Amino acid sequence: MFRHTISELKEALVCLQAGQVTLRYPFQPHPAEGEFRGLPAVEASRCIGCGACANACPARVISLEDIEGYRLVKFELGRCTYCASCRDACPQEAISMSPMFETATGAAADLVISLRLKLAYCRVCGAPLGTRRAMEWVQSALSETGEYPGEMIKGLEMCLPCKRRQALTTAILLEEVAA
Amino acid sequence: MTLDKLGLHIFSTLVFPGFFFTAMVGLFLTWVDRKVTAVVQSRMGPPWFQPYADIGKLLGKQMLIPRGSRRVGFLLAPLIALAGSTLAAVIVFQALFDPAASFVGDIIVLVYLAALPPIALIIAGAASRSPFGAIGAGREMSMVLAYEVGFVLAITIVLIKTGSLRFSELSAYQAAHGPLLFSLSGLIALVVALFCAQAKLGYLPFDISEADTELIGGPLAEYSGSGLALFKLAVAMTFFHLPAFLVILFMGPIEPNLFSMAGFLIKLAILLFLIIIVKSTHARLRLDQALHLFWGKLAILALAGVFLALIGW
Amino acid sequence: MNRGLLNWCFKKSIWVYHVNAGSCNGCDIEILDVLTPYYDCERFGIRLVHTPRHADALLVAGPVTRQVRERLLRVYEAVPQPKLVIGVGSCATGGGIWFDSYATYGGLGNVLPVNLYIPGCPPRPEAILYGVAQALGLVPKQVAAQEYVET
Amino acid sequence: MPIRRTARQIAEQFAIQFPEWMQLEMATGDTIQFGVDRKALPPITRYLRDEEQARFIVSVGTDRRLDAGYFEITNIFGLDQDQVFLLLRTEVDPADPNIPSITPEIHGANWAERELQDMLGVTAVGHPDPRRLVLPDDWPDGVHPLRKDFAYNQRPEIVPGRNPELKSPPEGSTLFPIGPFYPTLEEPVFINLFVHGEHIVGMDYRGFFAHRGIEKLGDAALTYQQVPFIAERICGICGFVHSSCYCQAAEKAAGIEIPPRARYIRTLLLELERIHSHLLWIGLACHFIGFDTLFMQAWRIREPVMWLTEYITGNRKTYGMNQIGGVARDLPEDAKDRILPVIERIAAEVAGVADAIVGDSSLALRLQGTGILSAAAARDLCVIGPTARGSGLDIDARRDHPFAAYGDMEFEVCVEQGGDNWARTMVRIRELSEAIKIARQVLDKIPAGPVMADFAEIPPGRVGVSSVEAPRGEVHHYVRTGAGQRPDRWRVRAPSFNNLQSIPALLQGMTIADAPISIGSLDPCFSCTERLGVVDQTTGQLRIYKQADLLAEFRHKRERRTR
Repeated sequence: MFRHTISELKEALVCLQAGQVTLRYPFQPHPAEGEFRGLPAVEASRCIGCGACANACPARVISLEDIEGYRLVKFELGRCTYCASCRDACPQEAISMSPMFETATGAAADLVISLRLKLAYCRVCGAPLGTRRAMEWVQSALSETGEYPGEMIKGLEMCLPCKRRQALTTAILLEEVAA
Repeated sequence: MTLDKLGLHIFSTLVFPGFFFTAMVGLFLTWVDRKVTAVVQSRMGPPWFQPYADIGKLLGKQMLIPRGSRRVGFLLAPLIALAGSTLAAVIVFQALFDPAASFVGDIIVLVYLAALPPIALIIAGAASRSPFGAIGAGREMSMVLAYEVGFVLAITIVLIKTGSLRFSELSAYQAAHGPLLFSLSGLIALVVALFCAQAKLGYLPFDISEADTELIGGPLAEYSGSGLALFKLAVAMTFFHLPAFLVILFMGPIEPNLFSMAGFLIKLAILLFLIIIVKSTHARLRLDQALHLFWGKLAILALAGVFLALIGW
Repeated sequence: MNRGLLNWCFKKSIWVYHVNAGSCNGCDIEILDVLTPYYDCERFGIRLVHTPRHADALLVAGPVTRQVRERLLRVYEAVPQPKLVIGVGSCATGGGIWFDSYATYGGLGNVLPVNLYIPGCPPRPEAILYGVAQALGLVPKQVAAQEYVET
Repeated sequence: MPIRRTARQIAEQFAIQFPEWMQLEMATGDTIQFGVDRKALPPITRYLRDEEQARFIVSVGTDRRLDAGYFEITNIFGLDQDQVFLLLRTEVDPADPNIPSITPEIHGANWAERELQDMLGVTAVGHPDPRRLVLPDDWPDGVHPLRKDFAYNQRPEIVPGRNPELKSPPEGSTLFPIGPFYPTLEEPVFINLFVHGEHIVGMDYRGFFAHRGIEKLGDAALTYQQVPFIAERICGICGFVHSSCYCQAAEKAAGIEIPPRARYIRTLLLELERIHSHLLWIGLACHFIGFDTLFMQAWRIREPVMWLTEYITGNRKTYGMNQIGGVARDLPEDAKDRILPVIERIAAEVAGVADAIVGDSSLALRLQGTGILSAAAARDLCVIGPTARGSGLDIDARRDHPFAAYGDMEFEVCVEQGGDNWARTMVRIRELSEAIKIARQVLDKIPAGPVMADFAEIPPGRVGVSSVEAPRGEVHHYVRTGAGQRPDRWRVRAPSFNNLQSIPALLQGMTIADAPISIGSLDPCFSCTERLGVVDQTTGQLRIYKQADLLAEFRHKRERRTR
């Protein structure tokens, strides 16, 4: 009985030592410290629609689809696992993990980010080639190196079949000339 | 009986000091309980109006009657619980506010009325026909048998000491001889009665029949809406009138003056504090352990108390 | 009873029943965390109850697995009106990392009408509190669909 | 203490013991693999059980009909004294998909074999209880998700009106259902108790409500480096254990040596996870028996650990740190200054709580003498972790199969003899201070350097197994590498998978009131158990074409980040 009382008192001591610890959240903010991974934020103006993030994402949150002259890059963040794989994959640093976690909503559609990026087309036949931004990015990256001739960089604006056809035509022409 | 007297009776039953008054104060005490528990648990706890909002919400909600239950028993049980609590409250608080209303044997009547809510729980458990309800009802039955013995023995000690089972005479005895608590047998009776009160309230360590984490509420598992609200109200009222009853029994005379009332409140606070602290620092006992306690140690203690009272200690 | 008073009661007292519909435990323990001293949701009148009959809101975590679906519906039926359904975590919101697996239904919204989603993997206890506070009208909603069209 | 043998010595000994039945296929480091004829499984199992005191870990079934024309069943045993894993590989003809059951020899194999039947369609002949275990009740017969011809996102039609095949209660007893949603079980599980009044006379179990079918997801999307993220979500409490274990198994298979700093970081996070998990359990255990004050206090003490891991890793629970080859990010620079005060404070507060628990008579009343698991039963059921150590079995993967930086750590394996709920509680309380001790050592000894190893492609067809001591017991992962970017087979054995099978033994002769705390004392984790972590590799087509230079840029950037 006596031992019981002692242990009871000890328990009470453990409890009361701490005092009241309840945070005043949400009336006072309690942000996460360090590099907390909150809702991914997309800087739309930097995205080139390459799809590296879509390949990296384990929850397959990000989808790409070419419709009506645009590439639709869609982030369905409802099922995001906040792993930051997309951020690490993005070549343009367009994705960052914001510290935002107060994301409750009544509709899952509120968590969708969609970007429509203009498509680039084959100079010859008009088939879609990817986004215009990606094209420009590759072209400028290549021309910066100074190792590639201008027409080769320009040649990127053609789809594979057209390139082949052009190459073939050139070859045939050359043959004819040679003949 | 004249009409205005009838009106007075109705008023005293339904409003003051009966249902409304007891319920309001009881709910407030429920908040005190939750707040003190929260403090022990290092947290902030609910705002003062919480129990009122809980009851109001429950009253506004749909009451589902589970398929396969016995409807009559299921619907009557909460009413029985509430009626028992209300009538018990009327007797206790009339003794407090209007000693003249005391009648012969009112304490015995009170003991019977106070047994109604547990019986209602047994009915509820049996009527809801879920395995949880059935086992909860069985447990409650064993518990009632166990703690009522101690409770009756404690009251027997009072009877032996004062020679009466009437509030007014009890008060007069304590005014003449000092509070019962100050005699050895009176102290034993209070301790035994406190244990029984804890069990009657269904509080830890004796919340065996409801046992949220084993029986998910036992007899109450199938109740929703107003049925649940009535049970909760009955417990809240018991939480007020049962400690008050113990104060009147053991802790000195009650006189209709301010000084005595203030004393009463302080004594009540002490008892409530004890009950709450015990509740928040114990693990739930198993049924067999609780029965051992009540039939064993406590029964022996109570019998010793009776013996001591008989030899005048 | 007075309608305004009743509404007030409904807002000040929410008893929640927690259902794990195949979640990984992360959300479940964060839900429990909300009860504990640092967050203490009892401040808002929120209590965890142990039977759906006593509940006002279902707190569901997990993508709803095939085996759990029918039981989840049964629990939903057992909650008396009016009732709220709150989906906690990325799995409940959008099916999570297993949204298209053969064993899940890909999110709570495909099985029950949902009143509130609290995304996160798992959501911080603060996020759960924020969601609840948002449902009670104490704080504003912060997210909205973003659309961007290249010009 | 018997002399520790090397893998090669054991291999030679076995080759002499069973010359006609066992062909040595691999003996490297801590892993030995034998090819075994299926007829020989029961006698070899008996031999391993009786002569070697081998501990059955798990069976892995792989559909290799496409590349080799058979089903492959691998039974994994742990030779704990020699720190060796023994793999018995059996080929099963698809025309006759049967193996002899080893459950009669070792009862701990019960679920593993039922899982084979459900998921792969290989029948264990002679199994004492061959009912459905994993798949939903409304799942059609003859459809086995782990076969390669089953698409991961295929949802077979619902078979209406099928109820779980449950045992009927014995004469004169009544049913007391626990679950599927039950207050003391955070997760859905269905346990039917057969009771006489309050006394439990038997039980039946239907679990796997949380089966999410992680296995097939790899079919479409998951690559080697994506799997750690799904592994982490096998369990929300001990997620880091799973991702570490997967990475270690894959690293073993591919022969990757990770940098020492990464090993220390893994150790640190594993121990932080153990601290929060054990505190969580202590709280829940108290909650089970109605002691909410201690529940609140235990969780209050635990909360700073969550904030700490959030600061270190960017998330409270799913750290997202593990990658094959090391860890994705280094610790913040002030990590040591942040961690030490927190764990010192926890050490002090835990001492207070431990005192309170040990001295509390109401807790002792409920915990002592309830939920008893004898040492013999514990061995037969192959239980692990605190459950085994509470029954006097001296096993701990951190010592028996050293991984991460545990080889450099000094710690005590906490063993109690009682076998009851009290003993398991004491084991966990003592382990808390051991975990704090290890965390301190890590912070003292952690070397500087890179956190990610450089490695080329992961070669296909290699097998790696690894164990990690989770808060609940030993987690075991098996990885068979595949062509392309995915594992061919990834098998997860969570500790609760074994521990849960001891519930009938625990509850025998107890009352209903003891059931929640006894089940809870295993610290069961159903989501772990029911994950079936398997990634199948197929020729998944890439959804988006890649441009080589984009990729180069991305690799470059990633390297910059991880440095």
